[in-house]
Amino acid sequence: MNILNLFVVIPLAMLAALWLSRGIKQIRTVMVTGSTLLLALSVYLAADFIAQRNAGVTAAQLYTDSWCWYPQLNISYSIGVDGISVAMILLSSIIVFTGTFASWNVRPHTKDFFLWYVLLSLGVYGFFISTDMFAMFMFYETALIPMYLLIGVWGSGNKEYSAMKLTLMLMGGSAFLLMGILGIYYGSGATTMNIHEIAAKGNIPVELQYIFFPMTFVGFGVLGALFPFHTWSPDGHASAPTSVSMLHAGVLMKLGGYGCFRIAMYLMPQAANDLAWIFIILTTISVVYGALSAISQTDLKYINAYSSVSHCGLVLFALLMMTRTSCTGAILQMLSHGLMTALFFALIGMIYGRTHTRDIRQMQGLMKIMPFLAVGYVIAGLANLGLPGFSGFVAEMTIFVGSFMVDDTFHRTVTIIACTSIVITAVYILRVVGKILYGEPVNEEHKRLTDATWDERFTVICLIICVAGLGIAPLWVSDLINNGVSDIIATLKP
Amino acid sequence: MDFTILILILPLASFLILGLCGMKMSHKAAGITGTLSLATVATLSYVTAALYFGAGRTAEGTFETITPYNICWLPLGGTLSIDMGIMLDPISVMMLIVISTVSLMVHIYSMGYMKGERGFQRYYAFLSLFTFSMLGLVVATNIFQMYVFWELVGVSSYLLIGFYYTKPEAIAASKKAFIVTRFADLFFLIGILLYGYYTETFSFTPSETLLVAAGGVIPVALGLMFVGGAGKSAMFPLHIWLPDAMEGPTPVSALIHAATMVVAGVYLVARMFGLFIDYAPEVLHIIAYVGLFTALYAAVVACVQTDIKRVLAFSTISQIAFMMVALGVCTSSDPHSGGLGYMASMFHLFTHAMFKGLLFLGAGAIIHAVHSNEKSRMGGLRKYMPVTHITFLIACLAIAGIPPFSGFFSKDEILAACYSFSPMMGAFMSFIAALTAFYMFRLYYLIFWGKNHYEEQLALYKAGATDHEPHKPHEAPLTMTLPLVILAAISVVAGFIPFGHFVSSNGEAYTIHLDYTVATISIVLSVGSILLATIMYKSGESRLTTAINSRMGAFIQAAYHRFYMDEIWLFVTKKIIFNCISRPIAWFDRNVIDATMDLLATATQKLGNFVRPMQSGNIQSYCVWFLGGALIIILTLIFFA
Amino acid sequence: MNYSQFFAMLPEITLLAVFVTIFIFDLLATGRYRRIFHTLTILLMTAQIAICLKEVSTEQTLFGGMYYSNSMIAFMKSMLTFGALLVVLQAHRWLSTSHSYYKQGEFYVLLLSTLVGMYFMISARHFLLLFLGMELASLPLACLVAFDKYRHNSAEAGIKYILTSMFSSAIMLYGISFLYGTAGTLYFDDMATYITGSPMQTLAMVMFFAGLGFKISLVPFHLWTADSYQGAPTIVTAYLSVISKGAAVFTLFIILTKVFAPMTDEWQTMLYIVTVASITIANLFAIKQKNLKRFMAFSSISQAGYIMLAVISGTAQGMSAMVFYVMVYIVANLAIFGIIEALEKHYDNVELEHSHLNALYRSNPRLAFLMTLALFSLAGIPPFAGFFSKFFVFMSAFDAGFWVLVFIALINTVISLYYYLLIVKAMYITPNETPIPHIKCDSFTRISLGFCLMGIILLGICSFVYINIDRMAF
Amino acid sequence: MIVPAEFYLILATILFFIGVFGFFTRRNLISLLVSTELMLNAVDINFAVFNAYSHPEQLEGFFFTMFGIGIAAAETAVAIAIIINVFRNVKSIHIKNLRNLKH
Repeated sequence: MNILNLFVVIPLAMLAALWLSRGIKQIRTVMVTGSTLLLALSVYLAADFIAQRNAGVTAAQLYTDSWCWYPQLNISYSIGVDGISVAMILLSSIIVFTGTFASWNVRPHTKDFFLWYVLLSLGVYGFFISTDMFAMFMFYETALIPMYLLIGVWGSGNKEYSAMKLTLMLMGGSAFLLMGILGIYYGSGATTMNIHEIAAKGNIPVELQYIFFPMTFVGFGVLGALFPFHTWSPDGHASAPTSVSMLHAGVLMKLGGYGCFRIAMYLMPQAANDLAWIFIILTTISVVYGALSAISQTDLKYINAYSSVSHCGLVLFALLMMTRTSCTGAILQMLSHGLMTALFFALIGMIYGRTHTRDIRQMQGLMKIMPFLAVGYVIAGLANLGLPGFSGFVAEMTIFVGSFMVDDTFHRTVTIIACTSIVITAVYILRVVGKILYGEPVNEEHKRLTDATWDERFTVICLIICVAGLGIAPLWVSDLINNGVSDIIATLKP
Repeated sequence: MDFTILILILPLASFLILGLCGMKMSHKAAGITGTLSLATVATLSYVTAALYFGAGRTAEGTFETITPYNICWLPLGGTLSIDMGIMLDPISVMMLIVISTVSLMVHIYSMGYMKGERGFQRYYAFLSLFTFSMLGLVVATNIFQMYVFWELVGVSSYLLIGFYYTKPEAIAASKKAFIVTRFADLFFLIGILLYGYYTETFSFTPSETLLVAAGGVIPVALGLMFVGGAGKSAMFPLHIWLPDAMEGPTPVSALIHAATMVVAGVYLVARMFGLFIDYAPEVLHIIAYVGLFTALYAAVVACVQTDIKRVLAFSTISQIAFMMVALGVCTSSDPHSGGLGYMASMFHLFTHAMFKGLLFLGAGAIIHAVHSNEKSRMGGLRKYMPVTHITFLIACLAIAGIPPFSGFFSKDEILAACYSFSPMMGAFMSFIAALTAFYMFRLYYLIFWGKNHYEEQLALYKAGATDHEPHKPHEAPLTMTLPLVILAAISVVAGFIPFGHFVSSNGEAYTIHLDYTVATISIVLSVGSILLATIMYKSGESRLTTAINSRMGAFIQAAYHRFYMDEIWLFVTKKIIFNCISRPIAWFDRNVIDATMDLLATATQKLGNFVRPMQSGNIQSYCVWFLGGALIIILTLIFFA
Repeated sequence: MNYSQFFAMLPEITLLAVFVTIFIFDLLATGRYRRIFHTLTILLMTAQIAICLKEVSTEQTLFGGMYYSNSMIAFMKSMLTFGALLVVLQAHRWLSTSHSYYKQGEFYVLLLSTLVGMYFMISARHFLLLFLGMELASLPLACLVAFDKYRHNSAEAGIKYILTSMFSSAIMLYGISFLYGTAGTLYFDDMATYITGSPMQTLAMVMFFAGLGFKISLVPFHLWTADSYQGAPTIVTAYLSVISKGAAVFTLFIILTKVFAPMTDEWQTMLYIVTVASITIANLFAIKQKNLKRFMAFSSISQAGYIMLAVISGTAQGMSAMVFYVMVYIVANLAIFGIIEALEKHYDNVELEHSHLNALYRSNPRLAFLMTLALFSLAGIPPFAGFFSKFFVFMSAFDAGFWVLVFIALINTVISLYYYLLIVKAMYITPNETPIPHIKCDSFTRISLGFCLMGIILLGICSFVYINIDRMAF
Repeated sequence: MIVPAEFYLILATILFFIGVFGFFTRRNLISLLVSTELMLNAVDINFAVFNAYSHPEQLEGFFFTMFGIGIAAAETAVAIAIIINVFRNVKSIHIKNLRNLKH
């Protein structure tokens, strides 16, 4: 039995258990047990993976296994992880775990909420453990569609519109993606769907790469909030319930970056090298544009959504720089952004749950009313703007150093432009912190509000520990993802 | 020197303890925790210094650089990695002493000053965090570690300035401080990136061949790093955050915005001095001119400010600029020929930390007594606060450069260095030194002499003109006066430290000898300025003052408004960046890009309406479509396929 | 003449036996015997499927090559019968209503006769047999469409269906006559050798295709679809939308690859046009559609377009993708129609609109859930079967080099997702003052919906279904 | 004298398109039915002619004609039945009354 299968089996078992469970207690029990199991499993996986690497196992993929699924179409259910996937799985587990606590009091239809929630996480896990393009694509879409209901039913504000927009844009992206996948499959001679076998063959004609690389990249890029396909993000995040925002920004958006790297760039290195400049320009725009847009927003979630656009843009940006360091940075940034944004959205959700507004103009002096949440928010903000000691700094610095290693004017210039985002980030973060947390409370209604409950505290503390842990001791992540990144870079820059 | 790690760990530990469980502790316990840990750190620093300088020199006549710790924290690929460690060399040891001393003083002082404040524990936690970061910065083994702690220092400063988080000015000031320095840090970062790429290391001592090979890039990189330093050290035009930063508690101003953090930029340039001298002397001179202008600007502005902390703030800017100038005028690394400035700068840094810390703490005591920053609320305080008065006077004399106080010696070295660079530079600097003496004594007189505000108010109260009885100024408690006295003592004697023996540009021992011409000029100028200030301000508004005010009204107004630098910045940030860039982009995003996506949807819907008539409900038209469609396909196949 | 040939046509013969039994039962049974009529039919049909599945692997050519059967065709027949069985299962409530109860025998007989027609359609290797099969499959359907005698819409739908059907068969026959004129034979196998791609044959092919296009309801031969679907009784609509369509698609595939193999370029171009038009135009209509059954009609046109993606490749892979697609389409579509049928119980004689489904989830969570899964399956969302079938269809078209076509189809999936989600939105999100009360389905419908649910969930994940289909292709 | 095949074919074509024309223009359901009959009959002629002139050695075309006539009759029967049904519901067999189902 391959341990990776558990990442599919456990969510499936959770789905079944949820289906059968009655009453909020049972549902919570199922969720907590399941997500804790997943988290424990991920930690074990990461530890074991590092141990194996240290023991000198150098195979690109560990825990590999393959079952023939559709032999005539060369589709198989192949699994295997390298360090990047392990890191992503770990991230997902943390977010799923904390998200469970963040949605402790979801109403109504708690059971159905968690059903879709687990389905979503099933998709995410499946995506990260698969090495077969078909399976990846299947899990990818599986992860997308529950978003519609999660936002549409349990969301707030203009939720129907947002949910529809988000779903359609992401599905539009996956239409491109499917073209890309089919193109890769037939381009490589239609003998296998396994990405590693395709990569090993490396026989996709360059003309085809020129067609299908942009398609695949854009396909994943939509989910990675690539400019100008990012507009689902502000609306979607704004309307989504807390834990869904967390999961979405924390994990789902990472699927984009991961896919770009794992499929688009890895399998079509020639086109990736030749066409990178187009996407570098787009991602640079994403980075700066997202940050600048965030400055003048007034809705907390919009601010964070644009901030996500900026940060996720940085992920793609770093990947396209195609140096080992920058790609390591990109992975770190995925982890870091995942955790930070989850923390942010969790806090925003908690604040919103009390004040019933996310308009920064209507809140003031929350530090006095709910010190715990406010302090959490300040920490999240500082982490977001890249304070050393938190994950953001490590990731951004790695990215910038890595990007700077590409020695030509164009790359240098865009790197410097991208660097400016750290200043702009500081502007919008501090603006919000200053506006809503500091000062004297003005709203009489707000003065009666309470501070965080135990489940909320638990969520926040877990995430802060993760963010700080990654920021203080980043070395193990490097150990984890080193081989994985090197392999792909070796393909990209032979 | 393995124990040096404790110098970093203790403040961090105290930060964590106070930060995590501070709320459960009493004020007293928190204060004592912080102070004790700092006292230990200070002791350790002194021991370190004693051991380090006591160990004697190497064969080359320099103090050996010791690196007790250096671990790879984050490998960045290739030869690059971010290391974390401790490096001891003369300037870092010197800085350890400065920081731990001033910080300890501030810790003790704050126990009195912050007594009963809401968030007392938080205050001490932040102080510890700051101390930790600053210590980490100075012992950095490489430029990237420096950057890491540089950022942490910035954040601690942000948190401490915004300590009174309910005060709008404090919020604005903290934000401004952080963003301005962050903006400067951007250049620092780019400088580091360039430096790291071309030298293939982040350490301070890259290989010679790579440096030569990099050629013109190194000056650019160093220049960019200087911009970062200029941000932290409040060089014009990035100085705007510092005066506002005075919104923080006064001890914080003393620690961060006078003695330690603001000199980080100077320290940075000093750290990279070898590279500057060898590869970018022209950048060094640019630094000198920037410093000169800043010193002049800040001194002029300081002459007319009414808020005592602002006067001190501008004075700080001016004095830091002195240090920058001193570094900038160096032309070689030999202290005997053109390298004097380095030593002078570090010396001034040391003495300045002491007397400026003293000034701020004194100002704190005064503010504590009269509950205001404005000079108009003071006057005649010497009667009520004798200890503060005396220590403040000592500090003023020191900063004015009157022998035998410490400021005289360090400033004299700077002036000497300037004169040896160019007489013009020297002359300007002497003039600024004179201005310094003038505004400091203006401040001194306005606070301690002149009209007695309390008595006036008391008289008014007794006459029944005001309702509330004025608060009688009183001397500060012992926790506050003790640091004043200690710092005053240091300020008096620090000048006699054979500083050149410890720190010099090439590391070899250098004996300070006074340049009597320069010394005479500066003493004469200082004394003259003090006299002028005495005439003008000793007993309230003199005729001369009025005359000058009326003659130079416009200029004074402009200087009072700091030559409208804040307004210009505000214009750039608010009007241009916020209103002309961010807003339009946000608008563009919603109304152009998003609208395009929506348009696709709407267009599809419209198209849906457009095809609707096809389904008319009339079976005959259906069959027309049927046959027509078939015919079209036939024709297409026959003619086009 | 060897009469044993008749008995070699096992599926047809057994189905005829069922047909005759039911016919006789309808004539003779009275009173309480009629109550078991429905159960009897179901049992008989199940038995028929079981018998045929046993003999699925035999390949045979009968009547001098007019009739051909192999495992794939036999499987297809069983699949159609199974679909019909699901429809019959769902029909229980409708057939128990007062105005249908006395003529339920007619319903079975008509339904089974169309099924026989379809059997002949897909087994035919001669145009005459094909024509007979088609007419047999479509004439009784007209009666079924007009089954609700006293409903205007049913009658109108019936007349529209029969007239369009006649018109289309006239055109198709006209086409066949020219094929005959140019080739001199009506056997598929022989005719292929005479196909040269002359303009006359092109004309003939397109006209012939129009006839099948009518059955599959491809644009521009689709305009009857929405009206008939809307007017017909829901059960009949369900039957129309899946079973008769499935048979026609299969037939089309056989004929295009067998008879018109020399004209592959021509018919691929033709299908290209038709596919793009079908998917796009149907989607545009569906977006705006508020009436549920009409909506499903447009959805089915669009789905037919997707099936054409498999047909256009003309390869074995295309064939298995097509059969699989039809199979998945049957379960998903029947699930939706089953639910619509169940809901109509509450809204007697009211045509269901989107708004009727508002907040369905509150009162009938299970139905809403199944409906959601079925819609997701239709939209091609994993892990439901529809995703797999769509993927395979795209793969086969892509394999044949129709990249742009696949791309257009993919973009259209986004539009289709939009309108499917509209229903999901209505059920889950839109509030409703007067929601449908909880509906208790009869056990027959439940069984049927249970099969559909299993199909939706398992068909894709359990790959042996597709693997076996693929083994049988060609 | 042998009538050339073209004549028959032309006749059939004319007949077919008369049928089509009728189908498109008449407003009475019965007329529509008659028109389709015309079309079907045109097809029957076609089959017979092709058989007789091109492939006289076998009878496939004739058979097809026979079956065509039969099926046409069946279709007509069903159609008439439905028309009656329509008449019962609408009290008219005018096509303009059959536009309940549209858009």
